[in-house]
Amino acid sequence: MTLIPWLLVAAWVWPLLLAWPVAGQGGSWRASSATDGSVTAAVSSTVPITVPSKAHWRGFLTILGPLPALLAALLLPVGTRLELPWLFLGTALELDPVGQVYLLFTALLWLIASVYSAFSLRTAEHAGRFGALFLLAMAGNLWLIVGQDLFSFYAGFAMMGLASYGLVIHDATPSALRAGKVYLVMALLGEVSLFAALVIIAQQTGSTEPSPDDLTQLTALPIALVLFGLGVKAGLVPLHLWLPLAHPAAPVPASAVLSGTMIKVALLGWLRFLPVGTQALPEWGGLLAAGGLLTLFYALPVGLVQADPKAILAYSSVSKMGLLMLVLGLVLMEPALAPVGVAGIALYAASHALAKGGLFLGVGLRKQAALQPALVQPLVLGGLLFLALALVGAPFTSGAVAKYAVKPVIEAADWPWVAAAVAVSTVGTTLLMGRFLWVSAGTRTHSAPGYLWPGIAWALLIALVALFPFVLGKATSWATNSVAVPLGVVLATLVALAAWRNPDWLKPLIGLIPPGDLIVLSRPVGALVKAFGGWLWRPIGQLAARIAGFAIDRYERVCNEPPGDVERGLRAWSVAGALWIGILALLVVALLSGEPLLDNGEASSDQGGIQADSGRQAEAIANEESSPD
Amino acid sequence: MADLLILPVLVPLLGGLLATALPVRSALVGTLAALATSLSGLSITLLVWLHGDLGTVLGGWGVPLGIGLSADGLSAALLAMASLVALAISIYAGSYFAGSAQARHFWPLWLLLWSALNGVFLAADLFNLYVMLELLGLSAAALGALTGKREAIAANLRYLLVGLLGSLTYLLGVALLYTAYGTLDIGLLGERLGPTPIAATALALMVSGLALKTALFPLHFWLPPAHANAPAPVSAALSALVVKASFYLILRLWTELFAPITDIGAATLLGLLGAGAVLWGSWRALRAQRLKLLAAYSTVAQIGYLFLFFPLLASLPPGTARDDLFAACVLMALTHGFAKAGFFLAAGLVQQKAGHDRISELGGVAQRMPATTFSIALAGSALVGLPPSGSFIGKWVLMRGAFETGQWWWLPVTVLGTLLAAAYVFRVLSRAFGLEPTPLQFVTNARTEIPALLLAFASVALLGLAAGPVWAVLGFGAAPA
Amino acid sequence: MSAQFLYGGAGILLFALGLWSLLVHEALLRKLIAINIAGGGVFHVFIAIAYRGDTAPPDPVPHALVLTGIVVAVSATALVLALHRRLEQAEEPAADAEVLSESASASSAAPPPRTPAERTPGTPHPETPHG
Amino acid sequence: MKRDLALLLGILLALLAALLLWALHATLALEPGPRLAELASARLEQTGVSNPVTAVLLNYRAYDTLLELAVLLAALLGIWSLGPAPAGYQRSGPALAALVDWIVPLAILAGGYMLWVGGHAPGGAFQAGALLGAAGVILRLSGEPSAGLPGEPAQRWLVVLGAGVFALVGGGLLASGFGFLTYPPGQAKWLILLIESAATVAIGVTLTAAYVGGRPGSGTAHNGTGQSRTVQR
Repeated sequence: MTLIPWLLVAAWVWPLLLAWPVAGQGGSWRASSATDGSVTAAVSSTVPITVPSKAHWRGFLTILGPLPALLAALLLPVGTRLELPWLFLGTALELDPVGQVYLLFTALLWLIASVYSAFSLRTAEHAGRFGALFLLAMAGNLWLIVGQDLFSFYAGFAMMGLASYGLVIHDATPSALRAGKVYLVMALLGEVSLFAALVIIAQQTGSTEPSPDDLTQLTALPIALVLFGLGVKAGLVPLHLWLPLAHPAAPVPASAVLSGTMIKVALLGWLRFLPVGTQALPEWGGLLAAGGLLTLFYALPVGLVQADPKAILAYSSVSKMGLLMLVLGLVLMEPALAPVGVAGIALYAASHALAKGGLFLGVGLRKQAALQPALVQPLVLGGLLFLALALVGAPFTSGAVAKYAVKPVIEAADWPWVAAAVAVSTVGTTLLMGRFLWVSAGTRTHSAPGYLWPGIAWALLIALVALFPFVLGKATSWATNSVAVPLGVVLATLVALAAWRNPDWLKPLIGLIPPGDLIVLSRPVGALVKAFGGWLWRPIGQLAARIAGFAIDRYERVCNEPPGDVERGLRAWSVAGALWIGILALLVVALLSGEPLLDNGEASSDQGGIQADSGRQAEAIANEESSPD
Repeated sequence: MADLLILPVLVPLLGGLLATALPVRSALVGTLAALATSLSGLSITLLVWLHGDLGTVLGGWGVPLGIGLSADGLSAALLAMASLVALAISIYAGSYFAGSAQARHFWPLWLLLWSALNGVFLAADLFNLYVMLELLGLSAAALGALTGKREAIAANLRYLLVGLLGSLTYLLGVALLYTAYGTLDIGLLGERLGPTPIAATALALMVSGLALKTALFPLHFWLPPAHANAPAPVSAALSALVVKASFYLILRLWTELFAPITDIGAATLLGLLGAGAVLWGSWRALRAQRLKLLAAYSTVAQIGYLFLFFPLLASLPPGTARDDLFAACVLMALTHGFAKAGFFLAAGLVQQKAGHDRISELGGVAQRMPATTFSIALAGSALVGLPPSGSFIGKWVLMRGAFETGQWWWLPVTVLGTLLAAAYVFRVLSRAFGLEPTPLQFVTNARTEIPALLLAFASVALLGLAAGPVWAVLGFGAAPA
Repeated sequence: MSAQFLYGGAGILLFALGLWSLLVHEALLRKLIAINIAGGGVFHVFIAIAYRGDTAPPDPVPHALVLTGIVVAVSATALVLALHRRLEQAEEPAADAEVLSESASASSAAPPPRTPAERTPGTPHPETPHG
Repeated sequence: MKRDLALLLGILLALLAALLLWALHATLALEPGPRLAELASARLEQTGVSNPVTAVLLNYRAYDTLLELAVLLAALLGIWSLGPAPAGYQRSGPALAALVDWIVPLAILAGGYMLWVGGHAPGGAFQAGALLGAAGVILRLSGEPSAGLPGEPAQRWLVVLGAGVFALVGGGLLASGFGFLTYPPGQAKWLILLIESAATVAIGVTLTAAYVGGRPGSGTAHNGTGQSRTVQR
C-alpha cells in the first residue's frame, strides 16, 4: 500500500526516464556507433537512413509515458500526499480535487497523442528527438499538476514550455522557425515573470506551499506578475501572439497537446497562486474578467477569416481560454462563487481539452488517413462534426455540461450583460466551428500508411467525449445552449449556403488577417509610428544625437580608441588601471566611513565560521603543547 | 585524521613532479595522479561532512609559528567540486591531447595547478595563500598559452601580469595586517581583528587585488581572450576552477575574517559591480561570434551573480535567512563550476571536429554530435538558471533575499540577466535544430563526450535536485522551506 | 620608529611608482620592470616591519617571507620574459586578441624562432649577444 | 587623452600612497603586539639550525618553501612549453674563456659554502642555488649552448629534485606518524641539510634552464627550423 503514493512520482519521472531510450531511436542518432566508436563513422549516402528497422520499438515507448499518470488519476484517492524533502529544497506531491481532474484529462490526451505520434512520426527524420522532447514536455506538464509547491510548479512549467519549443520548430520550415522564435521569446518572458512572482509569493507568505489563506497576504506586484506570466501561456489578448503561430506550426500530436492541455495549466496556476475564494480582489478580478471578455470576442472574428484549419482551431482555443478567464475573474471578484466556479473551471477545461485535442488530431487524420475503404474519410469528417458540436457546447454534449457548470458564476456576476455576451459568443463559436468544418471538408488529403491505430485511438477519444455528459453531468445540464447553438447552426448554414451559391462572396475576407494578427499588423504600424515620431521628435532626436556624439567624442579622446567597442577600451591598461584604483579607493572610503555592521561581540556569533576557526584554534593550541620539546 | 588535509595538495604535487621527470609516461602518470587527487579531495569532503570542521598545523609548532590547514564546510564544498570537475577534465584531456606533443607539457602544469587550487581551499594562513595564488596564476597562464598561438600568448601574458598585480596588492594587505596584529594565521587574526582603519585598508587592498584575479566587472578585461584562446580542457579549468579560487578567498575574507569591519556600503559597491558584470557579460556573450568566447563572457556574468549576494548577506542578521543566502551563493558557484566546465569541454569537441567554433556555422556540426549538443543544452540550461539546476535554486534564494532585505533593485538585474542568458544559450541551440539536411557523418568519442556530458548533467540534476547536501556540508541545519 | 617609517614609507612609494609605470607605459619590458619595482616596494615594507628596535634582534619571519616572495617574483619574471620572446617571434600582428585562430586542428602557425641577430635593434633583451 | 589618463592615474595613485603611508604610520605607532619573533627565537634550539631565517624557511614555515620550489618549477615548465631554446651565442674569445674557467668553479664553490653557512648565518639553499644559476648563466654567455646542463632526462630529474626530496621527506614523516614536515626531535638538522642540498641543486639547474629559455634536448644548439613545434591535434 505504501507504494501507491509513489505513483505521484512515477507520473512525471517515468516519462523522463523513457526520454533516454526514445531519444536513441531513428536512423540519425545511432546509426554510427555500430563501429568502434572511436572518432567518426560514416554512413554511406546510398543507404537510406530513414528506415532504421532495429530501433523501431523505441518509438513506441512514448505510448507508455502517460500510463502511470493515468493510473494515479484513476486509482489514487483525492488527498494522497507524498513529501520529498530531499528534492530541490523540499517538495510535496499531492492529488487535490482540481489536480485530479487535470491529471485525468491531461494524461488521457497525452496518451492518445502519444499513440498518434508513435505511429505517424516513426519514420520521420529526427523521430528520436521529437519523441524525447514530447516526453519531456509531458513530464513537465504532469509534474506541475501533481506538485503542490512552487518549485515543482515552476520546474514543470519551464520544462514543458522549453521542450515545446523543440516541438514547435520540429518541421524546421521557415514559418515553423519564425513561430518558434515568437514562441520562445514570449514563453521566456512569461517564465521569468512567473519565476519572479513565485519568489515573491514564497517571500511574502513564508512558504513554498502556500495555502489559500496564506495568499491573502500578497501585494499587488506578485499578483500582477502571476497574471502576466501565466497570461502568456493562456493566450490572454494581447499576450496571445505566439499561440496562433505555434499551434498550427507544430506537428499534429504536438498541436493537440499544446492546445488541449498545455495552455490549461495557466488556469491551474492561477487557481493555486491567487487567493481564490479567500479574498475579494475586485480590481484584479475585474481586470482578468475584462481581459477574458476581450480575448473571447477578439479571437472569434480573427479566427473566422483564417484559411488554415489548425489556425482556426488555435483562435478557437484563444477564445475559449477567454471564457475561462472571464469566469475566473468573476470568481476573484466574488469569493463566495469560488466552490462552484473552481469546479466549473476544471470541468470546462477537461471538456475543452478533450474536444480540442480531438479536433487537432482529426485535422491530421483528415489530411493523412487512408482513402480506402471509402468509409474512412466520411467517418473522419463525422467525428470532426461531433467534436465541433461538443466544443461549441451543443445540447447533450460534453460542452453543454461544462457550460452548465460555469453558468452559475456567469449569472451571478455583477454585470448583468455578461450572460448575454457569453450567449453571443456561443453563437460566434458555432460560426467559427462551421467555418472550420467547411475548410476541413475542402482539405485535400495526402494519404499515408500507418494511420490505423491513431484512428482507433481517436475513435476512443470521441467515445469518451460522447460519454462525458452522461457520466459527469446531471440530466438537467444536457439541454444547455439549446437556443444559442441552434441559432449559430442556422446562421452558419445560411452563410455556408450563400458561400456555396456564390463562392467568391467571402473570398476577400479570407486571409485578411494573417495568423499571429497583432505581430504581423504591428509592422506597418511600427513603420508609421516611426515615421511620425521621427518628424515629431526630430529636435529632441537631434539633441540626443548631439549628446551621444559628445559622449562618444569624449570617450574617444579618453581612450584613444574607435568608439565602436567599449570592451576594447576597457582592455587598455591605463583605463582598466584607473577603474581598478578607483574601485580600491571607493572600497576604502566605504569601509572607513561606514558603520561597522557588527561589533566584535556579535561578530563571533556570526555565521559559524568563526566559531569553527576558534575550534580549530583550540586544536592548534593543543597541538602546540604537544609539539616536540 | 586532520593530518590527511595535506594530501589533496601533496598528491598532485608529487604527481606533477613525476610527470615532469617522466615526459614519455606523463599521460599515464597524470591520469593516475588525477584519480588519486580526486579521491583524496573527496575523502576530505566526506570527513568534514561526517565529523565537522578539520584543522591541523604543519610542522608541529602550533599556530602562530606553523602554517595551518583547515577545512570547514565552505572549503569542503569547493574541494569536492574541484575534485569532480578536475577529474572529468583530466579524463577528457587524456583523449584531447593524445598523440600531441602538448601532452607532456600539459600534465605537469595541470597537476601543479590542481595542487595550488586545493591548497587555496585548505590554507589557513594569509601568506601561504599568497604563494598558492602565485603557483595557481603561473601554472594557469602557462597552460593557457599552450597552443602557442599569438592570440593565446598575448592574452595569457596579460593574464599573468594582471595576476601578479593582484597578488602583489593582496600581499601588501597581508603586510599591513602582520604589522598591526603580528600573525598570519586566519583564525588568530580573526580573534584579534577589530574595526580599525588599518584593517579596513588591508581589506580594501586584499579584496581589490583578488577582484582583479576574479575578473569582477569592469576588471574582467583580461578574461575573455585568455579563456577563449586556451586549449579546451584548460579553458574549462580556468573558467570553472581558477576563477573560483580567488572568489572563494574574497568570500571567506569578507564574511569571516573581516566580518567586524565590512559594512553595507562597501558590500553594495561589490553588488553594483556584480550587477554590471551580469548585464555586461551576458550582453557580450549574446553578441559573441564564437562559442568559446560566448562561454568566457558568460563566466564574467556568472561571477557577477555571486557578488550580488554580498549586499544581501551584509544586511541580514545572523540566522537561517543569512545561512540560506550564503549556501545559495556557494551553490551557484558550484553549479557554475560544473556547467561551465561541461560547456567548455563540449565546445572544445565542437571546435576540434568542425575546425572552428563560429556560432553561425555550427548547424550541421551540432547535428553530427548529438551527445555534445545535448551537453551544451544541459550546461546552458544550468547557466540560464532553469530548473532543476543548482543555479535555479541559487537565483530563487537570491531573489527572495532581495525582497526580504528590501533591496528589490537586484531583482530586475537578475531577471534581465536570466533573459539575456536564455537568449545566448538558445542562440546556440537553435542551430542544432533541423536547418541542415540530415548529415551523413556522426561523431562519437566516448572518452571525451562522457566527461562533458556528466559535468553538464551534474550541474542540472545533481546540484539542483539534491541541494540539501550542500547545506549539510556547509553546516547549516536544513534547507530553506 | 621614524627610521622604520621612512624605510617602509619608501617601500609604499616604490609600490605606487611601480604601479603607475605599470599602468601607464605600453612597452612590456617597462611593465615587467615596473611590477618588479612594485614588488620590491612590498618587500621593503616587510623588511621595515621586521625591525624591532636597536636592541632586539629583527623578526626573522618577514625576512623569510621576503625570500619566498623574491623567488616567486623571479619565477614570474622568467615566465613573462619567455612569453614575451615567444610573442615577438610570432610574425603577424593580431587584429584583435578576441579573434581565435581559424582552426584548432591545424598545426600552430608560429614561424621558426628568429636568431638573436635578427631581433629589432633597440629592443632590450637579456640575451643580447656580446663579442 | 593618454596624458589625461596618466595624470588621473598619477593623482589616484598619489592618494592611494598617501592613504597607505598614513595606514603604515598609524600601524607602526601602535603598541607592537605579540610578534612571532619572540616565539621563533625561543624555539630556535629545537629547529636543528641556528640561523632564525633558515629556521623559518625550512622548519616553521617549510610548507611555504616547498610550494615556492613548485612555483619555480611551474615557471620553468611554462618556459619549456613555449618551444625549444634559441641558439646559443658564439664562442667567447680566449681571454673571456680563461676568466670563465676561473669564475665558474669559484661560483660553485661559493654556492657550496653558502649552503653550509645557512645553518647558522645568513645564507642557505636559495642563495647557494642562485650562485649555481649564475655559474650556468656565465657558461651560456660564454658560448656553451647547454650552459653546462646535462641532457634532457637528467635535467628533468634534477629540476624536480628539490621539491621532490622536500615532498617525499614531508610525506615520509606523515606516513611514519609525525605529521607532514614535522621533523622528529634530533633528526631535524640532517633532514634539513638533505632538503637544502637537493633544493640547491634544483634551484641552480632550474635558474640556468630558465635562462637557456627553452625545451632542452636535441634542439638546443641550432637555428630552430627542424624542431618539433607544439602541435595541437
